[in-house]
Amino acid sequence: MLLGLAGLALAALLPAGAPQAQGTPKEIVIGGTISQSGPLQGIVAPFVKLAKAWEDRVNARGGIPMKAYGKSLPIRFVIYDDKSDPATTLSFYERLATVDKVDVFIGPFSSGLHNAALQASVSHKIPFFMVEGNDPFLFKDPNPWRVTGLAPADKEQTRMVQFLSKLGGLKTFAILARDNLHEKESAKGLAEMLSQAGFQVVYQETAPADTKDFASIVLAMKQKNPDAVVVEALAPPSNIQFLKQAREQGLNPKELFVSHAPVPVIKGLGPSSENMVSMLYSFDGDSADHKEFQELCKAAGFEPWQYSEAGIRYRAYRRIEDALERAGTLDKEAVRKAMWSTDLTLFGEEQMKHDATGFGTDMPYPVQVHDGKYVSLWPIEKGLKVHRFKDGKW
Amino acid sequence: MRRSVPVLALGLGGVLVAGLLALPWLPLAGGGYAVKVLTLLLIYVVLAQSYDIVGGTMGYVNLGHIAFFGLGAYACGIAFNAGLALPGALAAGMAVVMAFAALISYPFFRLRGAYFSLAAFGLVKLMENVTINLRWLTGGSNGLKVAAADRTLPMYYLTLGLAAATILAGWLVNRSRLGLAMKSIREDEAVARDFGVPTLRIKTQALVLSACFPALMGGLYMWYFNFIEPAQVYGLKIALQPVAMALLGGSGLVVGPVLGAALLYALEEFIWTHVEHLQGAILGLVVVLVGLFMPGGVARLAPVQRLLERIGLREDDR
Amino acid sequence: MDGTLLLQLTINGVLLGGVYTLAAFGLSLIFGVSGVLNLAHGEFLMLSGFLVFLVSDRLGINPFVAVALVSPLFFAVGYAFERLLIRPLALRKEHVRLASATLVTLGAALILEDGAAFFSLGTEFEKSVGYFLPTLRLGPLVLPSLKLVVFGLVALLIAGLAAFLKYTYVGLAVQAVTQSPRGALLNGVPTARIGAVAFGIGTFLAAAAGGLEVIHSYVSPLIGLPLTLKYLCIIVMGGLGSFVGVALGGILIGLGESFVGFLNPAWGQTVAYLLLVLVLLTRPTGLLGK
Amino acid sequence: MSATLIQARGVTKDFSGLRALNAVDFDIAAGSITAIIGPNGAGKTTLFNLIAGDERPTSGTVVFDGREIGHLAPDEVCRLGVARTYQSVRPFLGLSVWNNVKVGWLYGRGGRAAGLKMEPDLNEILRFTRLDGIPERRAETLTPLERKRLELARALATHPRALLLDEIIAGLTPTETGEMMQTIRAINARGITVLLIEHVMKAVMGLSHHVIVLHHGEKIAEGEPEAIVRDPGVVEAYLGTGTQG
Repeated sequence: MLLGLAGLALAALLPAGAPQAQGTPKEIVIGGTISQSGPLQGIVAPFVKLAKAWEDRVNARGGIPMKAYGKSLPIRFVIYDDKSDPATTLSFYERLATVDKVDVFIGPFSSGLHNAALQASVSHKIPFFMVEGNDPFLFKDPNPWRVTGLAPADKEQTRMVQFLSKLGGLKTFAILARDNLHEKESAKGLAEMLSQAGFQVVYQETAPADTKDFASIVLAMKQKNPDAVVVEALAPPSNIQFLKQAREQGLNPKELFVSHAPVPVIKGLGPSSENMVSMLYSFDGDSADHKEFQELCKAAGFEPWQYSEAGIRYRAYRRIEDALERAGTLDKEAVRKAMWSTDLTLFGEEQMKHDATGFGTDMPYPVQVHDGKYVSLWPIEKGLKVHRFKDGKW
Repeated sequence: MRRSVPVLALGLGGVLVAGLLALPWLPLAGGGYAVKVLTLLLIYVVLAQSYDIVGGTMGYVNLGHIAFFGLGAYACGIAFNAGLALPGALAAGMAVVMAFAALISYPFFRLRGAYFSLAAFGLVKLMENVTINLRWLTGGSNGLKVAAADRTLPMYYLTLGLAAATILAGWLVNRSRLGLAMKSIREDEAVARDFGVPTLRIKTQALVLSACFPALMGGLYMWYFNFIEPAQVYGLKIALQPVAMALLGGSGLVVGPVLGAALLYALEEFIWTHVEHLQGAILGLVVVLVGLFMPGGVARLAPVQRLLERIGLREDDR
Repeated sequence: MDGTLLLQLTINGVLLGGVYTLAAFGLSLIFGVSGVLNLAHGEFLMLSGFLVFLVSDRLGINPFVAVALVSPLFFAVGYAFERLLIRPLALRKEHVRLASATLVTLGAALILEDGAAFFSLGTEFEKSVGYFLPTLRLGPLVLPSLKLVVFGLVALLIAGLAAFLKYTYVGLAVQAVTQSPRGALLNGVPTARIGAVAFGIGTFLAAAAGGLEVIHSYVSPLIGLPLTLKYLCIIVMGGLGSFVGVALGGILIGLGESFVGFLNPAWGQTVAYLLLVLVLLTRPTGLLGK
Repeated sequence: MSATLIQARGVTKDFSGLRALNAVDFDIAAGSITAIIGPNGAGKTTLFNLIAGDERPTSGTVVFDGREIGHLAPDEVCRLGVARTYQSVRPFLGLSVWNNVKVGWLYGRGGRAAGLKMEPDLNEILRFTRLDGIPERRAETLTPLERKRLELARALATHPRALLLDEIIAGLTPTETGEMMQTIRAINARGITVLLIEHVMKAVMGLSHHVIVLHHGEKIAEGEPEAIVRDPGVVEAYLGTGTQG
């Protein structure tokens, strides 16, 4: 009975859907959700500021030039909190399409949310940039509107493997990943690449997402006595727990590789984090893009290395801007085509493209903790000089 | 006092009726977003209303109600992937859940009060973990996927229908012989037993009945989103939401859960679209205040009671 | 598996159980005295860990000192919590009371969680102090030192609480109320104040656990509810009003997780809830419950 | 009234070592009013609980109308025709007077009074217990006396063959006592066997055909009321406990 009341209450939340004024648009609206509550907030919540920083930056230089309208248009981000919940995500992307009338979608975090969000792009034919979704299953259903900048999950660690095969001195690997769609995929790929590169994977296990005590896993790993221990994409907090107990239980590998180790992990290990290898979506360099990325993070209020995904976001913004500029119009089909045909060089050396499925080329770079800060192990030649083995010292 | 409200009452009554009549036509008005939002709201109506059969009428605070939703979603999804059509898959899911409910009712209803609530709450986590670990069947942490399609409209109407059915069921139960037995159990289980009420049988019937609606809802949810993960359908927050809604609206009254779902959801939607930060905290504050000052829920507040009386929705929960 | 490994797994399990027990104690005390499922218990644990981290990380104070400084404050927090939010529900009918208490504590949990998350924005979301005690070794065996400390603390607490309940007026009152609130009231026990005191002590214990948690593990705004649930399992398993039962439940779960976790990590996290259901099937009042 | 309706043989009940009832035997004649008296803690209420199925005898048998009921669940016993009231009244506080009684009628009757229509029958019962006119009131709004009547009505609605009244007269004013005694006689006149636990001797003497005396869980005497009050053992028990306090 009172459904009606609620219906009206909600309907009241919607601005009167006046038909969009024809002719030249006033601005470019880019819409998406960023989890500011729920389990994912720890990883992505700060990126709301990053988006705003990018918006200011682009508009400061007059917006994005649009041939079709003979002028540059300012951009505007519309961002909601999806509560890390697919149902909420679904309705918010619908809102973005129908109420906020976005020109381009920028995706949420995680595959589960992407799957829900993508529906809006199909039903409303709006170009969808999957900023952080690179799991194969997202590309099962036909949808010409979606594209990601990232390489497929199972290729994520390509650069790490390249580095390790140059490094030498390591033979056996133990890999632990959290039981979660993306991280399992990524770990699987790493294991394959490692064995192709001639290494030996002596232990591979997935830990339940809510594991609070790793002592038993550490013990099992210890029995295999591997040269290198890889904690693959085992995001905080799980890896903090694992590492603390590895130290306690006396698991002392020659090389320790924690693929996702932002500040909390380094703090949690204290001095013991010295010489821990990790991955970042950025590397030291002095190209204009490096500088811009630095400044962008500053504006967002954190150091570039504090959130490894910040680099992914930066690339996404650059790809979207590039696509819009080449399209030169807000016509959805044109923007879509432009997105698929990206061919952009970033950081002086990165060739950004897309394959036929919609996967991109972005991959993280190896880094290592020296005195509580990350130093880049890239390019490889430089990295080999900088790199130190952990040699079981915590 | 009664004299002072008729205008307002009639007015609001009219609005309610209008809103109710408007529901089926809403999609034609083309509010894509409104349809999606209302679908979610209706999902909560189904969950809160069916929770209240056991939680409100019988007085067993079942913190594990969502387990039926999750199990229904998975059972239906698996059946759907096995090639059954939606009706068949839904039926299969419902059968599984009802069997499950009947099965657990024996051990769980040996527990009283807080103990029962606790064990039921624990059940949710147990279900989640088991679902994750039975990879071969459920896809584990990879989640369960069914063929995608735009099912917005059918989902909306099916959910609307199911919500109506759930409300009707609640209404019938509260008036039925079974309902009276459930109320007597709520008031004093031992005495009810002394006066011939076969308490265990009644409790089992109540649980199974309250389980079939979330089961169907879960099935539809799975079919609509075409992808679910264990944490999504067995989450602790989702588990508590219907309980909070029922209590906010007025547990034990049929209008209660509906009212509660509508209010809490509208509030949530408003906060999340208009407030920058601390949305969860605001929501929490509201929940606390309700628990403190409205033990009977909104529907039992005197003015609301008068209002309901005017529009003929006042119920007798004596 | 060989003997050393078995022994190691047992040690780890028992010590882990100790960690669980510490906070579960507080919840059991609260549950026993006020009959309230305090869904916010884990949030207090989280909050205390949060503060301990800030004090030790920002002010550079030794984390153990920080725990000693922070956790006593939570006695007041718990006391106030009971006075403001729980006692007003005391006179309601049982099922209504259970429901309202669920709402109130759930709401409080939401507020604390979201508040903590808000204040973490832009800084570490997961908080963990990089502080280690030297690892003790017994031949091939490893004795996780910090957990050992916690375990000792728990042992002391059990002894202390037992003495407290036996010999002090408040303690006896607490027991009386746990047995039968009405009876206690009739015998002139100020049940209201006792309730508040119990909440105070219980919350203090949670805070202590939180402080240690942030040292040997981590604390994030989201750990509250899941932990509360686990502790609830433990006290229901152990049986209400029985502190030894709580310890037993905790250690049982610790051992279960240790061994199952070794044989098959996937099922490690399921043990607690399986055990709960098993125990309740066989003993509806818990292991040592009356 | 010769046939035996309830028969107890060697009924013993222990509570964790404490013996509440010890090898109690008795026969309750169908259609009689029997009073069970004895000092506090004599085991009277325990005896009721055993008959009503709320507790199970540690040993011994309770037979109702030729059927052993010691092991039956309370709801089964009720459906066989045993209804009770409680020493401290326990109506369904949240429910209306009408629904309180309706529960008994719907679930407690077993096959009895099959021909009756519910509405008129319940109305008759409410009139009989002087609760007519307030069927809509919530039980929690009733006075103590009304609550006692409500319990009686709820029991009568099950159309019991035996009615167990646990101190239903205690705490009533003289006039109320008089009314209640009439009511009980009227109930008995309908052929319902009545067992009552009472301390009020006036009621015991005035109502009962037969008296059973319990003391420390043992039956120390039984017989005609007049005979009982003259029984030295009984007097000793009462005075004895009286002096002990």
